[in-house]
Amino acid sequence: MKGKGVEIRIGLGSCGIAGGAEAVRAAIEQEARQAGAGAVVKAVGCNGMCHREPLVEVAGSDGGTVLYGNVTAEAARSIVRRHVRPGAVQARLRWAAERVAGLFGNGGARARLAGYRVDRGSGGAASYLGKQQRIVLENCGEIDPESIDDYLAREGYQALDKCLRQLKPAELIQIITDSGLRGRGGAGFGTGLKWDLARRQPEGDKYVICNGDEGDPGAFMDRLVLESDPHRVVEGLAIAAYAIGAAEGIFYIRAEYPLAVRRIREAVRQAEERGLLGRGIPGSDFPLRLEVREGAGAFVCGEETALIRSLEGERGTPRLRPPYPIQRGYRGRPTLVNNVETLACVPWIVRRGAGPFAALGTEKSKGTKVFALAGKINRGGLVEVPMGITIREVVEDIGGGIKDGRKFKAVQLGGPSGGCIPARLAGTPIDYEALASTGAIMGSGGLVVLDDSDCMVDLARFFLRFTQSESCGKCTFCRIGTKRMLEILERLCAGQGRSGDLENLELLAGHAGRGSLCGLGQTAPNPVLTTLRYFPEEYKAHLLEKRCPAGRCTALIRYQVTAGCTGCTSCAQVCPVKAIAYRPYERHEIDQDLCTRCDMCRQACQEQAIEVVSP
Amino acid sequence: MNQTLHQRVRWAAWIAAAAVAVCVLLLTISYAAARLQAPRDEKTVAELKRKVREDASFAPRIEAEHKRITAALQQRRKRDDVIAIVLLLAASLFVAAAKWLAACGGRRQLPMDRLVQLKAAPRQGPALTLPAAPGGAEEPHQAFVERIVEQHGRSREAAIPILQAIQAHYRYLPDEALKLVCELTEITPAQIAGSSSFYSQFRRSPRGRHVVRVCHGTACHVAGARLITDELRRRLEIPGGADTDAQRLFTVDEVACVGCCSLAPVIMVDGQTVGKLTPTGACDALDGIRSPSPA
Amino acid sequence: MSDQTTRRGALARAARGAAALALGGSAFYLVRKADGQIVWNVDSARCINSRLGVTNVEACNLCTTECVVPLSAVRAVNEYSKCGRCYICPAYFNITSAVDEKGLPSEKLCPRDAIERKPIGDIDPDDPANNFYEYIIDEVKCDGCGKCVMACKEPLGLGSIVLRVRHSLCVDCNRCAISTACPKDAILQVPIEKAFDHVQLGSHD
Amino acid sequence: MKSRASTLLAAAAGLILLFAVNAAGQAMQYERPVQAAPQEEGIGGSYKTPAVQKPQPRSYWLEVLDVVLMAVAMGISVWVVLRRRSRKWVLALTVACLGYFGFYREGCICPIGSIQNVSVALTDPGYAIPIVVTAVFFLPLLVALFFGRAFCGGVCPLGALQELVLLKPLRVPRRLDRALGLLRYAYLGGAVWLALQPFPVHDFIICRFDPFVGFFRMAGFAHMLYIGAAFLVLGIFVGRPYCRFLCPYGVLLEWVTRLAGRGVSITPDKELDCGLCQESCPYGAIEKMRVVRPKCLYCARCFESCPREGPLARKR
Repeated sequence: MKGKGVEIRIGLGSCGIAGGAEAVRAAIEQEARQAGAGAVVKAVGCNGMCHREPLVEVAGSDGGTVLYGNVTAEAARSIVRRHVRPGAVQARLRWAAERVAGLFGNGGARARLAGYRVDRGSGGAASYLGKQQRIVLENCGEIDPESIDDYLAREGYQALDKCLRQLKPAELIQIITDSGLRGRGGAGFGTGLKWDLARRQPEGDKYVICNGDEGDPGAFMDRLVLESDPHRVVEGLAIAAYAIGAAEGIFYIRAEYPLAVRRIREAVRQAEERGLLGRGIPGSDFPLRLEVREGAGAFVCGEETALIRSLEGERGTPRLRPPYPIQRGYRGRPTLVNNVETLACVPWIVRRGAGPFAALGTEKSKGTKVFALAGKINRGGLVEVPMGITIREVVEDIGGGIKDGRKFKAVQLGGPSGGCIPARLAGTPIDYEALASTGAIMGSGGLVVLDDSDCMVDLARFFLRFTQSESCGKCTFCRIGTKRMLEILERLCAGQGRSGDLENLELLAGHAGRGSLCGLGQTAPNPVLTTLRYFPEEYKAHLLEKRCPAGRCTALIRYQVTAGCTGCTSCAQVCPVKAIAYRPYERHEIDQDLCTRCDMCRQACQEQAIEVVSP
Repeated sequence: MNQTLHQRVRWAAWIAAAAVAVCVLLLTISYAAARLQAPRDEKTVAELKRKVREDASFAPRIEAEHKRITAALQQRRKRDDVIAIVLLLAASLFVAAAKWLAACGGRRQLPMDRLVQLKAAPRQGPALTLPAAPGGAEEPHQAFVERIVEQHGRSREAAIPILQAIQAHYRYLPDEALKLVCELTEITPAQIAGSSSFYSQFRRSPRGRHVVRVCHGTACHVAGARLITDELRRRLEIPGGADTDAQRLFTVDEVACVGCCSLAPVIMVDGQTVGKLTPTGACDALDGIRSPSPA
Repeated sequence: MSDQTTRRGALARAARGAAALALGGSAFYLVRKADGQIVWNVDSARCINSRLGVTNVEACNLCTTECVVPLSAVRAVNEYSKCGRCYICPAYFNITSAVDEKGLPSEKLCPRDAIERKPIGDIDPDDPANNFYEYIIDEVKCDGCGKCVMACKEPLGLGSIVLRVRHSLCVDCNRCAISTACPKDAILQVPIEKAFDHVQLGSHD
Repeated sequence: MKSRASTLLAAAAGLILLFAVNAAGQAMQYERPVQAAPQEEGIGGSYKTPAVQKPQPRSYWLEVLDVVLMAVAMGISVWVVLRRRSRKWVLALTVACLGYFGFYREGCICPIGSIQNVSVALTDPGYAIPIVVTAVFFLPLLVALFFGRAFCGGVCPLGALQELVLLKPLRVPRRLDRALGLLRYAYLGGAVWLALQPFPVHDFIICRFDPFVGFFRMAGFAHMLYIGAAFLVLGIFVGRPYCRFLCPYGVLLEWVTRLAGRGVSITPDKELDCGLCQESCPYGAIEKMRVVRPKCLYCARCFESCPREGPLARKR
């Protein structure tokens, strides 16, 4: 639709910027300036469709919106030309002239927009969005994260207002408990219960902390919410503070998310400016001061007690519980720690009441969960699905199946504390208890899809290497247990497995799990246990036959040229270590000791004549 | 047998080449001779004509002379034709032999580097254009640390924000600055040593001008982050233990998830993120920086 | 694909059609006014050797020197029906040379000695002037130097000898070297029929 | 070939001689004995006027046959390159055409030379050219309009000669290649302009400076033969120097080929960007793995160099 008051929204989350959104923004602004009045260019967050980054959405004055994906600078210009009627006459003439020239010239000058358009009603986009239920992500990609007015226009801060004016803290906590909201950080502890306990603590300084550490590799939902809809989290934290009677709130966000830190700081500043926070909120005696602190890069600080020690400037080592942070936390005072996503659900629940939230999900796991769909999936990105949806639906329908048509092997859920659920169990519904039964955990929501080219032993080693390096070293079993397990796995992947390794592995995993103080140590063995449990044959192949069936452990595989080689020398050209002698029209050979198995030749070979062979 | 055939053909080629040269030489000589001969003939004919005028007895002499000249021309014409035919045959024999030699010597050995350069494999990673990274401002430690302490407070809790500020400023934690912090605040050296070694963000040794963070999140690991890290380290010749190259230009860090999993595998260079890379693509992306194009 | 490509395809086809029309049209125009076979021909009315009114000038031998074919493709041709069969042929004898005892000029004109003097019928020794002789040009020896043509024309002779391009020798170059060199533009391409008729010697310049 | 100067000298010497002779010997005063040529009856006896030799030129139908053969040869060239994609067939066609159109027919009239005839005929109503020449000029253009420069693929004798001589092709840098390419436009413009001039200036310079026709005729001006030899020696290392940098007809073919629908394409089915064909093309007609059809001279070397059609592929 072409119209006067057209608004062009550009997805400028950090993944959008990585995908080249800055160049798109520059192109659109240049074209819009040329067109004169009539076009508002707005930077917005990301709506979760990462596989179509960078995203540009055009909202016409009549409310209809058109979404474009994988937008290049060139396509951006055509989008402006298509949707904006230029005010200035000469701009209109020039555009018309260029369009005609486009016909005769290479025709491609004005990229044909059909290829870029994302039709939400049909095809991939429909199935991607169809099963989603957007509560936490409802504003993501719609509003300008750095303007509080956009948020206010979408019922922003009405929940906080409703609490301050109508709800007593007890009533508020009752609503949260009735909604069945559970912690989205991974443990799944009842939020209502937690708030209630915190409220009952004796008077005096109380603190609320928003845990934005999100150390899980493969999870980026907190980043997206913080970058795209920061005010929602601020409102959630304020409500939590009001619920338990705290006067100070802290945002603890990872240093690896610089854009999120900036956006939250900006949101807090704007909220204070508007008098929604700070000294005393008009009509109530509820002073609240919010502060933003950056994490310093430690996965263990995702755990409450470690986080609190980190805020106190100490090494992030968790401590014994009880006493729980709710009783004695930051500066020895009761502290409520909630995950970003949990807090993001609160405003929606308070505004709409407990009923609609409780209606979603299963009887034990209520509401929706945001998943970061990544790995070997066609349509990766951020999806918010009601609890109870099965893993297969998420992978096949929403995710669009496995990339390059390979075979679906497993799903890694919950990051280093989670586990690998094989394809045959993809029917398990997503809720806390069902996932626990498979040996994995819900975790923060990282869902990495694996195909037949991924080796489970290598994956277990990867997670062990991660938890081992992130272990704070306090508990012996976690410090030494993960070390020994890692050594065994390193040996297996190097093909020097000794007999008894698998049994030791299982033994150590059990002890480490039971002998650790915090979540990291207790869940570190999960990846090993689940892969052992569901893929024993791969472990045996690595131990006994020194073979890697998936062809991923570099020590056990060999790259080999098959008879299909026509001598086109493409592989010799791309090999970074010159391991392939350059002999045009003859069958090529790969020098095994030079080869670093970097897979460049296999990708370059258009005759599919290079295969990965495990001896 | 093939060898002798090969030898014989090579030999034939040389003979043909020699024949061509000789024929060309002969033709040139015959042409030059004709050019020299023509004026002389003309002079003798003219001279004879004058003599004939005096006495008729010269008439047969003139006729003989004409016959001789015409015969010479005809004879030269025939000889040149023969030489031309021989030249043509020799040339075609030479060409055929040369082509046969080239063909059977296997297809032309194509120089590979020219092929690679000619194809100039499309730059896989976008060329990063980065502002020259601050080389660590040399502002005196004292003033800077005081300003930081003023800003963040002196309590033990301010430890991490202070360290983060120092790290942002110097890009690593110089020992002198840390000593100053201990003197000015309640933070004990033990706490600083403990915290600075615990958190992965802090570094005690100076870093290269550009920091390359290779994301080792689950999605990136599965997409081949390990291969990219190895290739970067190999291309930048970074020794086993260290993480910065000899010229202190690049530091290659392995970090947990950067949060762009759908662009896996991802590297972040000084805050600019590049996704969907291959091992060579990652190195190409750095080339833009190492030898910045003059543009 | 989208309409853009099909439209560009249509444009390309239209351009091709237009080009075909242009080529076809100009070809048709040329064919309509086309000649039959044309060959190179010496226009004896222009060639100074055979043109009337040009006397006592050295014969122009460019036809000999310029022709690409060795020994040139131009020859002197004697139109017998026009030949006077004179006893003393100005083209055969060099009439300016000394007269020998039999009253015939001692020197022959043709540098190549390509003309053969053959008596016709029985010769009456005592009235030599009335005998008829035939002059036959040996085309192998003759190289078209034009001396006999210059000598045989009016007023000395009847102009029966003219220079002609011998098509068996002529390679029919698209650009005849002689025609460019000829000062009088006497070498032109004419339809094959006109190549052999004996142009009445009249000077038209 | 005597240079012009020597003839003038001879003429001057002749004049002086003439006067001298008159003075010395006593030449006879000659006046024409008969006023009209005696006919057979006048001569009497059984004298018959001998017939004047009229050697006929090469018969017209042979020339028509040449045109037909050229059309057939171009058809073969299209079929061999676009359909069979075989270098060997192209080589065979090249040798055959060189033999027939070059050495047997000694080159004339070739499409390149016919540019001048056609341009004169088009502009000068009085000047007419035979249908054969029109056909020779327009046929290759018509074929190019649909299939590209099939004529250059071995049918043209000049191209064929240089094609066979090429042994070690070197790569001409793109900018130089493009700059030299502009020479053709100057040559074409100059040739047409000179062809259209009136008599004294008029000249067909394309035919005059045709470097290779001397070899076909095994005769010609010495300087042109040496220039031709130089071109051939250059042609051993630089692919078809005359065709790429001087041939005026190439300009017309190039512009017509731009409109062509079909033509040489090197990635028949799956994309294979190994670059061997780009490296094998001696005329720089392949850029970024795609054929630049206006510059492609239909020599099928790229098909021969493609691993997909190489020995290993056939074994598969």
